[in-house]
Amino acid sequence: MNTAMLTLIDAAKEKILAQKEWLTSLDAAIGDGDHGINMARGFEAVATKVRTLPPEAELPAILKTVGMTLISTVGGASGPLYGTAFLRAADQASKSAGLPAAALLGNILAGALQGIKDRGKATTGEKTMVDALEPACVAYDRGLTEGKPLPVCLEMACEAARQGVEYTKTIIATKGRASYLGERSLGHQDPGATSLCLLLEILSDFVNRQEVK
Amino acid sequence: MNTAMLTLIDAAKEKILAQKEWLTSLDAAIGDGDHGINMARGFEAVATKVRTLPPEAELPAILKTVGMTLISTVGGASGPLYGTAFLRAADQASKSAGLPAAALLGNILAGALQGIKDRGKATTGEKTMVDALEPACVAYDRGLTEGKPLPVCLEMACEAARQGVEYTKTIIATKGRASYLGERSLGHQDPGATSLCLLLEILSDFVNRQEVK
Amino acid sequence: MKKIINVPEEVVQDMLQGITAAHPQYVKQVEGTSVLVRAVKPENKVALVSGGGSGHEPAHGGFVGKGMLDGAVAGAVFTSPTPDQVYEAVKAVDTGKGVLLIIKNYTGDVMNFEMAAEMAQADGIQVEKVIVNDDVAVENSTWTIGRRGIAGTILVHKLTGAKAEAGADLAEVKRIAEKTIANVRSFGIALSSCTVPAAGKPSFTLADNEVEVGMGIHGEPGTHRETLRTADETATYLVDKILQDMPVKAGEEVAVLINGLGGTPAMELYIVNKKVSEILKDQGIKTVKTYVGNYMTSLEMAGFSISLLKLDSELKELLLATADTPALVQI
Amino acid sequence: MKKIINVPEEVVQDMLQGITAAHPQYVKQVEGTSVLVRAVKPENKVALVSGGGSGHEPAHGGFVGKGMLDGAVAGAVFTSPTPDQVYEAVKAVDTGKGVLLIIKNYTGDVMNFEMAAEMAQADGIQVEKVIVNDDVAVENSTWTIGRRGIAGTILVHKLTGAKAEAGADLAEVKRIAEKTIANVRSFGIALSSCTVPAAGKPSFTLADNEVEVGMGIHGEPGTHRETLRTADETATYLVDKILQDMPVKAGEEVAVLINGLGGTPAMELYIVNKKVSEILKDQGIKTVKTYVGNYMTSLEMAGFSISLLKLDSELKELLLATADTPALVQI
Ligand SMILES: Nc1ncnc2c1ncn2[C@@H]1O[C@H](COP(=O)(O)OP(=O)(O)O)[C@@H](O)[C@H]1O
Ligand SMILES: Nc1ncnc2c1ncn2[C@@H]1O[C@H](COP(=O)(O)OP(=O)(O)O)[C@@H](O)[C@H]1O
Ligand SMILES: [Mg+2]
Ligand SMILES: [Mg+2]
Ligand SMILES: [Mg+2]
Ligand SMILES: [Mg+2]
Repeated sequence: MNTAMLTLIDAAKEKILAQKEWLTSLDAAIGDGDHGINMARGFEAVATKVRTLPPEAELPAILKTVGMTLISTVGGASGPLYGTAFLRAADQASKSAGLPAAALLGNILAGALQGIKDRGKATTGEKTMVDALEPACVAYDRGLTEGKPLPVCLEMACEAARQGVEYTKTIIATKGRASYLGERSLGHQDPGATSLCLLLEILSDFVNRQEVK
Repeated sequence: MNTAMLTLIDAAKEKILAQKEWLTSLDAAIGDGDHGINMARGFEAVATKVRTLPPEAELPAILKTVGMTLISTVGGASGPLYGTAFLRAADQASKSAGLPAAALLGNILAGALQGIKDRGKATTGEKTMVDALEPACVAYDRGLTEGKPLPVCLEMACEAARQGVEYTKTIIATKGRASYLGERSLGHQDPGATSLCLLLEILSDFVNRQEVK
Repeated sequence: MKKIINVPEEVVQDMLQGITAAHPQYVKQVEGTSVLVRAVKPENKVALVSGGGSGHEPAHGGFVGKGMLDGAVAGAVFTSPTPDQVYEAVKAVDTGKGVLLIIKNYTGDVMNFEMAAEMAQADGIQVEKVIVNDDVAVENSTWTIGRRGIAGTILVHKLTGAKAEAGADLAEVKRIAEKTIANVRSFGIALSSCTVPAAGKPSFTLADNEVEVGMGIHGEPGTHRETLRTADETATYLVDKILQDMPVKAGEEVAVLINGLGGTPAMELYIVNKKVSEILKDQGIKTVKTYVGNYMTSLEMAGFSISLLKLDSELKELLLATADTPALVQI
Repeated sequence: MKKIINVPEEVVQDMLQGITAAHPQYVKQVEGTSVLVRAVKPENKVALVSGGGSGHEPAHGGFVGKGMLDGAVAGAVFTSPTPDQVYEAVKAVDTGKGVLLIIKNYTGDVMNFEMAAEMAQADGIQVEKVIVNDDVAVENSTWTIGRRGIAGTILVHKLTGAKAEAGADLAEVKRIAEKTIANVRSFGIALSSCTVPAAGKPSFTLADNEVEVGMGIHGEPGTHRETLRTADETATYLVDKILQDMPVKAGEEVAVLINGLGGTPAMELYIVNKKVSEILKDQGIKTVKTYVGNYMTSLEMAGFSISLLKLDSELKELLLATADTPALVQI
């Protein structure tokens, strides 16, 4: 497949592997201590799987492969959530074929968010990955409306996601395994929001590097 | 029952209780770490049980009660061994009625030794209580032959028993649980020989105190 | 990490092969999956599928067999299985009379099993699901995602399996599952942590004399920590909490499950049962059957849970029906 | 010491009451003793009595029931029971056809059971005894007191119990016991110590990655200590040692018991079984039946043993006969 996309996917895998222990320790504090392990298993499989795609594979097919692979290898809560996010992103990519890149990415992110919300029946303020992705989408769209170029929109999204992760420290979990903790979940950042923020940052780095070339 | 005998039995119980942990730790090194616990359980039961005997109970009956109580409360290897020793001691006490005290005690000790050897099918040099009691009996009898008074005979017996305990450090166990260790049992003293030596010392102390009165 | 394993990545597959090698008369593995199904597929009966993360052995593969499950799906250790695996299980066990999924109430399990149900339904397989939520530890979580599913799940397998074995249709089998779930409550404590092989270090630590009350079966924190009390005090506390949540009147009947978490010896479980049986007797509650042992474990965690299942005559009959599985045989 | 108990002095009685409360359809306690016997005394059959120190649960009380034992005697933790208790058991189970004592080869057990036999014989009860010595760990101890009896004892209970249940006379039942003993070998390793309640501290300590090879079931030292190896390597080592001691030819049949010592999760036992089954298969040895689980434990000790029982058609039939006891039900 497309070597740029391969670079992006490998970068995501490397990042997740590098942060595996950290993500796991965040999950150990308020969940069951496997988020990093789950994500690492998934992204290692993704990096292998996409290499089997034909060179001419386009974005929707690639995103769908990522989604299916995550669904079939991650397990736990994050598997269906991230998997659905990528499947919905694939739908949007296909529907938005022909749009300029910045608008296309906006639709992809929105599709991913809606996928997570549908699958997890979660909304913001429940201490989940939604608390990173929803503000990121809002910020991205604001950038778009303001006519900012793609890299800037993405940087705004990342900043919002980081703030979202910080915000998860201040709230009590009401979805996912951390919800069993009640008030004891306060003060801890959500592992899923954290991994989501990492992925956005990788994407932003990648886009910046592409622009530079 | 006879208050002197009660004093002796209580002294034995106190001594065993005081040395419970030590005996257990000796057994932990080469056996299963329960000898002190077993002996303590037995002698606590003995001290209770003998109080139910009638005041006129005589030595054979008392020894038999001790033996039966040890058999039914100690368990493990030491229960049948000490129990049989006291039962055989009771036989000898009854057969030797009328003999002078020193000769009587000689027969009692010999009966106890034979009981242990019969029950345990052990001989000297196998790293068991026999290695304390057999030399003690020999020494006692030598004292008797040399016309020594009872306390001296007993003191000689104790000294021989102590040497017997030391000797058990230098040999490999071929009977009891320590035999599984093979050469690894070298350097450790046998717990059963040790408890036997303690009991002889209590008896010797007691006799000395009686003589002083 | 001191474990008798080969490599952490392969514990689940090694284990599944060890199970099928040990019990070929009961179970076989669906090739290329982490699914165990009955060695001989029954004909014309509603099929039951359960599963979850591994590390809870003998749950769930040990309960595949006559009178209990038809298929069990094993995820990575403490991680719910993926939808494709559950889907494989559903396809393998369906006899045309439909499949009931018995899911423990964890977000991950629920989502993965739901996705599998959608996949199977798209193939035209009738799939229903029930969600077990017996853990009374997290009292006030009902307004969030509800209680967790723990050891009571085994009793759901037992009774629902008996109903399916008796030839009931999918709706009836589901009704029994829901009725059992409505009548089962569990509560446990942990005395020590466990180590997930892939993590390599204990999930948490407890002080020398400290216990976690209401610990989840994946090492999720419970309600609070306290100093270990006597077996009698602990049993009394746990049974009280269960009965507060699900009152059982004098004269009513129950089944009891004293479930070891993996590292607690049978001796201690029986000591707990002594008190539990006394409490129930004192309250005039009749114990119809008691299970004591390791049924739903958390690897080598020390601790246990108590489950009570309130019975009526219908549930009682299903409880006492025969079962023949690797981990539970009942004549 | 972190245990779910009341007081150390009462663990055995508390446990026995917990067992009878859990399994009243199977067992009852002989009043005033530490003896469990079948709830309903069978008529006109040779009776089997076994026992030993407590702490090995479910052995031995868990194996009292149809097709296995008639009585089990529980000593203090890890301490063989006293003769009067064994004598009570013999008196309680004798139906007039005689009693077989199944004794594990420990000096204490042998002496206490022998004294009980003498007491019962003095009453005119026919008593025979067999001594189980399946542990190949201590190779060169045959010239002293011989091998220890460990998990293989469960298989002796199983096969001998089946023979007695079938109505054989005392001599025949004893012959089967001796034949089983002659054909069963076991070997195990320990990964951690355990704590005897009355002692209050661990019986021994092992370093973080160290195992004791050939550990006895009461914490007696084994042959040596070494660094923990993989499950495959460990299984290979243990099976090799067993087969060196008791060669089994290609084409011959065996039963396998992977016995957990109490603190090792089922997952690891099954991982061991995967390799054991492969080794046997590679050598052309046919595995007729495999048991995996906690049968003969050492409190919460982590570790396991492997037992192999070489079968001929007579032993095979007895192995596969039905059994119905609290800890082993076989249809
Ligand atoms: N209902 C939900 N909606 C959205 N995100 C959720 C939901 N439940 C859990 N999550 C996310 O999943 C993360 C946990 O993922 P992971 O640890 O891999 O799964 P599990 O909880 O099954 O072990 C949480 O940190 C949270 O961000
Ligand atoms: N055959 C035997 N003959 C004599 N003494 C023995 C024999 N076997 C064991 N002993 C003694 O018993 C002691 C162990 O007693 P104890 O620890 O109470 O029993 P167990 O070995 O059953 O745990 C040993 O130290 C040894 O002195
Ligand atoms: Mg998690
Ligand atoms: Mg001992
Ligand atoms: Mg998880
Ligand atoms: Mg002992």
